Amino acid sequence: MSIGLLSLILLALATAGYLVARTRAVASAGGDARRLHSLPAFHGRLTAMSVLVPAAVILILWLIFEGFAIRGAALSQLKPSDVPDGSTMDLIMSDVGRIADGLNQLEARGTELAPLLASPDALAAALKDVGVAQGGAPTPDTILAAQASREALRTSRIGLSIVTLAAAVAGLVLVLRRITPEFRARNATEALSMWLLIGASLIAVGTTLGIVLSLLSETLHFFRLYDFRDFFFNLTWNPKFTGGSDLGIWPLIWGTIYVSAIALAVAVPIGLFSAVYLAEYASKRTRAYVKPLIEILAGIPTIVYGLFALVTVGPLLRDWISIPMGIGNSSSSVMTAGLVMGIMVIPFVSSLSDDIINAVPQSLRDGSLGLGATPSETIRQVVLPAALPGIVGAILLAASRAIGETMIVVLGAGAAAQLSLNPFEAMTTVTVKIVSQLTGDTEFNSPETLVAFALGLTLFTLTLCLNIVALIIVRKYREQYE
Amino acid sequence: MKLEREVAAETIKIQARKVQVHYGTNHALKDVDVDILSKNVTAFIGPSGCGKSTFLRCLNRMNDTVASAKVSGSILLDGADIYDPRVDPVQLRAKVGMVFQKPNPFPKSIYDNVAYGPKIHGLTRSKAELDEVVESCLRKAALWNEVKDRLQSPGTGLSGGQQQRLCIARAIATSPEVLLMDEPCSALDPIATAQVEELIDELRSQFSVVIVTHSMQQAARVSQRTAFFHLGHLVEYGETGTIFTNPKDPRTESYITGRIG
Amino acid sequence: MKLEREVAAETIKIQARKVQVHYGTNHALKDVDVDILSKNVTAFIGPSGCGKSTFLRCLNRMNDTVASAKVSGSILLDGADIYDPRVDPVQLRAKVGMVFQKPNPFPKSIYDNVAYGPKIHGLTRSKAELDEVVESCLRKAALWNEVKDRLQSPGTGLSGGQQQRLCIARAIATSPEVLLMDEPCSALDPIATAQVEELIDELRSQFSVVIVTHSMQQAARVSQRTAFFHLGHLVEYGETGTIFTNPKDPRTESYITGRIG
Amino acid sequence: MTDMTDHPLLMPDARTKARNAAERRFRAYGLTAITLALAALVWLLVSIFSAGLPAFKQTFITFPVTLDAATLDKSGKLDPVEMAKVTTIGYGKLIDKAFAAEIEAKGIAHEVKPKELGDMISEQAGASLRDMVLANPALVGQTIQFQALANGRIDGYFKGRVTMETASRDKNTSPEKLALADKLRDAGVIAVKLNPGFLTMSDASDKRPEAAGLGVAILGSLYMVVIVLCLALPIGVAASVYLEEFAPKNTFTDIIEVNIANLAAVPSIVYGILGLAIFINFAGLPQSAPIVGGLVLTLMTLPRIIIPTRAALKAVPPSIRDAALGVGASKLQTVTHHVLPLAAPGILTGTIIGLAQALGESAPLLLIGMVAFVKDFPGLPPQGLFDPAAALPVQIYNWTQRGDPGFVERASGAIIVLLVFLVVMNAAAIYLRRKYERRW
Amino acid sequence: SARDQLQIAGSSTVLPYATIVAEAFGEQGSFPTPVVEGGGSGAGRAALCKGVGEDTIDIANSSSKIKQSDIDTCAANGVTDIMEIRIGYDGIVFASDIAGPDFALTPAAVYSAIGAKVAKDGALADNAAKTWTDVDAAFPAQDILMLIPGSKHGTREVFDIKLLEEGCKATGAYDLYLATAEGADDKEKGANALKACHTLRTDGVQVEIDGDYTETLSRLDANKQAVGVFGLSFYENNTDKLKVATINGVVPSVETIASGDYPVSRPLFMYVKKQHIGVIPGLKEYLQFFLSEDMVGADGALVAYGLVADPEVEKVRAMIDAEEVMAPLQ
Ligand SMILES: Nc1ncnc2c1ncn2[C@@H]1O[C@H](COP(=O)(O)OP(=O)(O)OP(=O)(O)O)[C@@H](O)[C@H]1O
Ligand SMILES: Nc1ncnc2c1ncn2[C@@H]1O[C@H](COP(=O)(O)OP(=O)(O)OP(=O)(O)O)[C@@H](O)[C@H]1O
Ligand SMILES: [Mg+2]
Ligand SMILES: [Mg+2]
Repeated sequence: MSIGLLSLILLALATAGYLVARTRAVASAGGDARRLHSLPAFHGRLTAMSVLVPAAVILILWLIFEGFAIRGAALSQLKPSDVPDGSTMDLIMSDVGRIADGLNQLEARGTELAPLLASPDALAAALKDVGVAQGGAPTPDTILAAQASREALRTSRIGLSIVTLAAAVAGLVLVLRRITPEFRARNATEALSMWLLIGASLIAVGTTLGIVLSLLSETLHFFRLYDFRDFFFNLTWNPKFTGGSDLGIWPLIWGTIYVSAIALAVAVPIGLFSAVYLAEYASKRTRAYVKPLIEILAGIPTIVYGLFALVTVGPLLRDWISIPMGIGNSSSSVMTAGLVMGIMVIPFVSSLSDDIINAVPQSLRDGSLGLGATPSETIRQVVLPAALPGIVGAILLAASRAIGETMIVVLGAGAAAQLSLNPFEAMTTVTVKIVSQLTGDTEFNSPETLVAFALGLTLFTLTLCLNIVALIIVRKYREQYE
Repeated sequence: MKLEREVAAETIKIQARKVQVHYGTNHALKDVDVDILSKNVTAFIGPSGCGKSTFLRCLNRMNDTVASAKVSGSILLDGADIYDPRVDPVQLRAKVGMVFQKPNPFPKSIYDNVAYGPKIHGLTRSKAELDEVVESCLRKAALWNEVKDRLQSPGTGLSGGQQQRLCIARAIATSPEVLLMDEPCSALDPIATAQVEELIDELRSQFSVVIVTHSMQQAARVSQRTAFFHLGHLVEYGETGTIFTNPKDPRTESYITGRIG
Repeated sequence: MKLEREVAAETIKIQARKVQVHYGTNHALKDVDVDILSKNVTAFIGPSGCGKSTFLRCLNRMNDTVASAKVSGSILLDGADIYDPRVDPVQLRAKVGMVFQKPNPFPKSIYDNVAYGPKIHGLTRSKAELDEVVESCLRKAALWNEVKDRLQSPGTGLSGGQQQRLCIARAIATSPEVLLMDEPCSALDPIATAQVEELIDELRSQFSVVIVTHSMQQAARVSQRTAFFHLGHLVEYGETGTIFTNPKDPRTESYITGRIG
Repeated sequence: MTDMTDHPLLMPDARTKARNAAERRFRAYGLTAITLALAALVWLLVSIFSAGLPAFKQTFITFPVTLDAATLDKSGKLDPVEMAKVTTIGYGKLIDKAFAAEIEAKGIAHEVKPKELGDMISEQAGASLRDMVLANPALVGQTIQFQALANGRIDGYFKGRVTMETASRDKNTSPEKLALADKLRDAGVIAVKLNPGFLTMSDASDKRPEAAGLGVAILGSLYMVVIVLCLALPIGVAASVYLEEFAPKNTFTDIIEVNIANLAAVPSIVYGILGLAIFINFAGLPQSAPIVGGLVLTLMTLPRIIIPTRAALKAVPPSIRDAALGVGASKLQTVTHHVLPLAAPGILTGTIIGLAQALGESAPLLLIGMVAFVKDFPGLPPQGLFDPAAALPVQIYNWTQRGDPGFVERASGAIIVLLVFLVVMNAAAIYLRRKYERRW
Repeated sequence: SARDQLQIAGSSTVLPYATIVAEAFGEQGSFPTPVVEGGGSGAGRAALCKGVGEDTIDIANSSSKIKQSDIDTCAANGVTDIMEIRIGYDGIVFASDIAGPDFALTPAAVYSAIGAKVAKDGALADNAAKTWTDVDAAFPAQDILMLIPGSKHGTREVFDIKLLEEGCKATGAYDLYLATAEGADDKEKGANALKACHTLRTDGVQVEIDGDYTETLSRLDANKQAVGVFGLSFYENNTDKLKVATINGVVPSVETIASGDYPVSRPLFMYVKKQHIGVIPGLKEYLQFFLSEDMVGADGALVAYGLVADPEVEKVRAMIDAEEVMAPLQ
């Protein structure tokens, strides 16, 4: 049974379960739903969930782990002597996988398999025909292994169908049988829902794990090629095409901090004041229009900002500020990129803060205004502290966006990695270098490319520290209202 | 009502004329005329929902914050129309303080709650002076003994009655000329109520106090004048003694004797 | 207290033993033992901040929502410990309804406020039945006449006293077995108060009612038993008549006669 | 009342004056902030629209083409397989010939070399005509009025991008051709018209900017955004609800909280690395497919929805939860019936901003093969989710890198499309947010 | 089911040519249009070497020759048969704003403008040239500002070798570097001296461009006095904005590059997974089409677009027909 069909059957079972359970629940109470502990809908939902959730969990876990079993089955057919020089068991196994795949396709086409299985050459040709590439030519052993893996897969799928359907039916029957007026269907539904909610939260944890793991192995690879002391303590970033590069991270970190700081210095005041104005002063109508308008700023592709920085803001700053003041003549500068990035992240601060400010109960404002405070005093001393967690969250999001931005930095700040205090000089950021090192023309296994992973991991750690600090600050200053 | 007008000539603190309030289509206050005298306690009584709080909130323009509320008519404070566009509601509210019906302490420490007013109005010059003000206000509001050991814990963690007294302390800390108190003793036990009533009497020596109450006894005890509201109308206004012993309007009489609500 | 125990043998609805509550370091309730009888109105009195609300919130585990609150001791409802981990607080709260000290209507329409409980508990079968429940509850809470034309306007746009009655209506709409009312009449005028007291009396025929009040008169009027709290202790508990006429503890006497607060 | 000017209420003391001045300043800051933000927006929009609007118009050349049976259907049997053997080059020659004939027929004098006349027509013309004929073999032998795209330089000439002077230095066109184009326009052969192809055609190579369209990219973006919306919003809200309302407050949940905030700070390209590792290398999903793009963007968007949602949940006053719990609602009911509706504005804002970023992001797509030249349209879902497709930001990114200046205009046009797409997509969210907004 | 369109990834320099071919290839009607990705030569080769099978790409475009490390990765993943196809050359040109003065550059001038140290009175001195006149009196009196490719670009390698090293030698700086170079033997010293020649000034007279040529063009727009590095085809599409500089007196064009007169160019490659030929439909046909007369002939589409065709194209065609695998690197 294919996975799709299986899913359809499960869905149908769940729907049926829902309907049956509802009626059964009402019937069990003698037609008077009021006698039920839980509403009929809860009985229905519980049944549907008991059909779906365990079955889905089994299905997913099965699909993840079945690969290992199939691999084992195939491996058992292979001998060490099957691995030619210069190849590895892994390579042979991927060939086996492809042969099995090709055989399935051939079978689906109605090709007679027996003669192919007997003759590796015929099989090779037939596989090409269905578009299955091979690392090496099939051998009798690999064919055997492929057959074994197909067999294992077939058995596994039959097992899967049986087990999931059994689980689904068991769930259905178990719940249906327990339906009585006293049955706490709501509690059970909620307990199950809770697991779904927990599952949703775990996705975030899983993502982190995934990120760390996918960065870690290449980072270690990088540190095998490049001394970590140079990476962390060298103060120059100067990769060369032909190798022998200086890959000190500090200029990049400095650039990241500098650009983000300028961006926040632009976005936080503008965003916060906009939010305050919109939430506290503006009329409902104004707010209804202005808020979405400002949000467009977050949706404009960054390339537009980049060009805006490069073509408009950069020369403007150069001609009106940096050259007259004698502090540089570069049109790309941290200042340019920071300013423009600041504009881009305004809505992060303004819209999110606006919502939170708006959620502060009116009675608090009344309390303050009633004491003769001006609206601005009320906002600064009562409303903003009460909205602090949300505002800090908004600022963190803005900072995150700034740290992650590439296009604006590339076009606005230039590509020069340097440690300088002068905001009118070109600099660059970690993220920009991650992208450019990852997409350049040098070979992948060189420190120049792999450094991207180390940069990613370092940045990850740094932002983690930043977030911990932010959490501590929020905890310390939060004012919990009733 | 003729009587007061004459007497009041020099001591009228607030003069309200033809005050009307609409909440959207709900006509909550209809043509209310009241004179509130200085150095006097005025009690507003009337069944729940009759418009007492609404009128109170008109007196320091707190209704400005309710989007749906429309206020018309004139209210003069010391002869100046408080709805005049030139009037700064902030300054008005500094002069006309308010204790709300639902206690609404700030989510700050107890100390900061009381110190808030003096700070924004710059009433104290030093930390020590501020400490003093906070203590004396909390004492006056009969809360000091209960909270003196936890001044730094949040005001929202107090019991209902404690919050109410905190709000009273917060309001008197700014020394307003007129203090509007919306059911300030509703959550207080008799002893605390007596203390607050004492405070009100004390305040009267310098300021005007307007108090909304559901307790006739309280109105009779603390106020010199009483206004009776009913369904948005000011039915009767006069000397407290007269209102309670010799009401002119039959509705007043029925209310006082507990027949309409 | 010996006396009740004997009588109560078969009709004790709630039995609290050695209940202690800490808010962080603040020891708010100390060793409280109370038996609440079914088909009875029990009044909690005591000075503000003595722990009445705290104890009330223990009875339906609303203190679970206060992160800093730690409750110990045992509370039995119909003989079952409500703090038992197997107990579903939701079901408990459906049985033990609550009217909070500060009125907290949902920011929804008046109708939805009252209909919410019946809806989630599946108490009605049709819209018409629900309408009926809403109307009867609002009538019982003495609010129907004031809001019947604006059932769809938000409950938060009501006056303080109206909100309080709305919360009463909301609480009785789920027909709880025990109703906890924290100062339900604090914002009500005498007439409305009388109506609510009437309601309480009516409820008593089937349910238990626990009421917190600052008004000795009210306690005396509506309750059969009265508990006096002071500084976190349950000082005295007994027949209302006895408590008010012949208190055993000197503190109770001072409180009733208005000497301590 | 007659003399009110010296009334204490109207004569604020120095401190009040100062406070009021502070108040006015504060308000002014607010207004200034909004004005600045809006000014930046207007500036950006004006520059986008002025550069991008021309992309929605295109220069077309219309002339009769005789679909010669001898060249197009040598077998004479209208056999589609046989007919398909005639390549676009064959059709191109036919078109060139017909164009030259038309000029002659109209009696227009010009100085363009006969061999170069065909350069005025887009190379796309042959492909279009071929598609037309293969779709409708009955056309063979007839003479049809054919509307061909003009070459990008001619198009640029009518849009002011190319001038006689630049043409003289340009080896891809010549002033003579532009002069001829002028005459052809006067003769009604060449006209600038609205170009629906910009929205419906797929990308084209550097040689034919005039034929490049956004069809594949719009479809790809649509698929991805739908996936993101269907996954990120429910998962994000579920996770926030769990963490904010149910999870015990302990070190572990603190770690999760910090962790989610930190995920938002992970550069988007790192999500590409992650997507490559789990969705393509581990799960075996295909390269360049919207399903992978959608999943990667979902992971990227999740923290951007969770953070605002948690903040919004935190902002709902506890008294409302108490009220619901007090009437016997379960925690989950309390949350779904009361807390979520009140937190809805914040959640929707998070969604709006999260989707805006997801829609505009191209870096993570770089690593999963979506920053690509994709000519063929993906199929309908669900199968189409696995077909190669591009995305709007990717298309913009690609076009801004092309050498031919014609692509600059198209990139700006694509940005307009992206913005419109975004506004349309968020309109519902904005509407709902307004509806749920309330003060309490 | 098997993949039916080709998947190609790699160098962004090759990308425009590859898309032109892919588009035309698709229009022939026999095969679907291949999916062509950019992403850089390194990433393209890494993707090629990920393994064999329909979930891996078929062709990696590359603007530099494959490295041994890539070949090793490939082998480790079972990609043992790789074909190397040289499709032609990319000319690298210097151009400045159309309204500005003409530049007749030489490697020596470029080095003297942006090299970190220059030979001065027989010793190495910090480069202090501010304007082009400081470099050579014949140049315009204009501030020096060169927009050069970032260090991850294949173009940079060519720039380093063909201009900086040559210029370094021509100005005598190389000899001075060599004299002080460290190293065990002459060879190592020489290598170190050459590396030293790659060192550039950091006072803002040169700006590395991490993006693409459009970025360089925009930067030129913002800084009218700058001289930028472009690909020949990009320049030819933007002759209305750009003025090209000669090198050693030679004007860059398809012809001068093909003949070798113009010194700065680099070969472009396709690396093909031979194991996919005959498996993924159209792979070989695509290769043949790429190098057909229609494409790389004198009037071919690619040449018209600015690709410099390989003079030895016949050899390459024969190699494709024979499906010849590349020889090990020296
Ligand atoms: N959430 C809280 N956090 C900390 N302390 C609290 C909290 N709620 C109440 N308390 C404290 O516990 C004690 C008892 O409070 P409780 O609310 O039970 O008093 P009460 O008897 O209801 O008083 P009132 O009549 O004023 O409502 C008080 O000292 C109060 O300050
Ligand atoms: N914000 C509001 N929006 C709409 N209607 C309101 C609002 N506030 C009060 N009302 C209505 O206005 C009328 C008067 O309300 P008000 O609060 O002044 O009554 P009150 O006399 O203070 O009553 P209580 O003693 O119950 O506090 C009532 O009918 C009430 O429902
Ligand atoms: Mg009121
Ligand atoms: Mg209380």
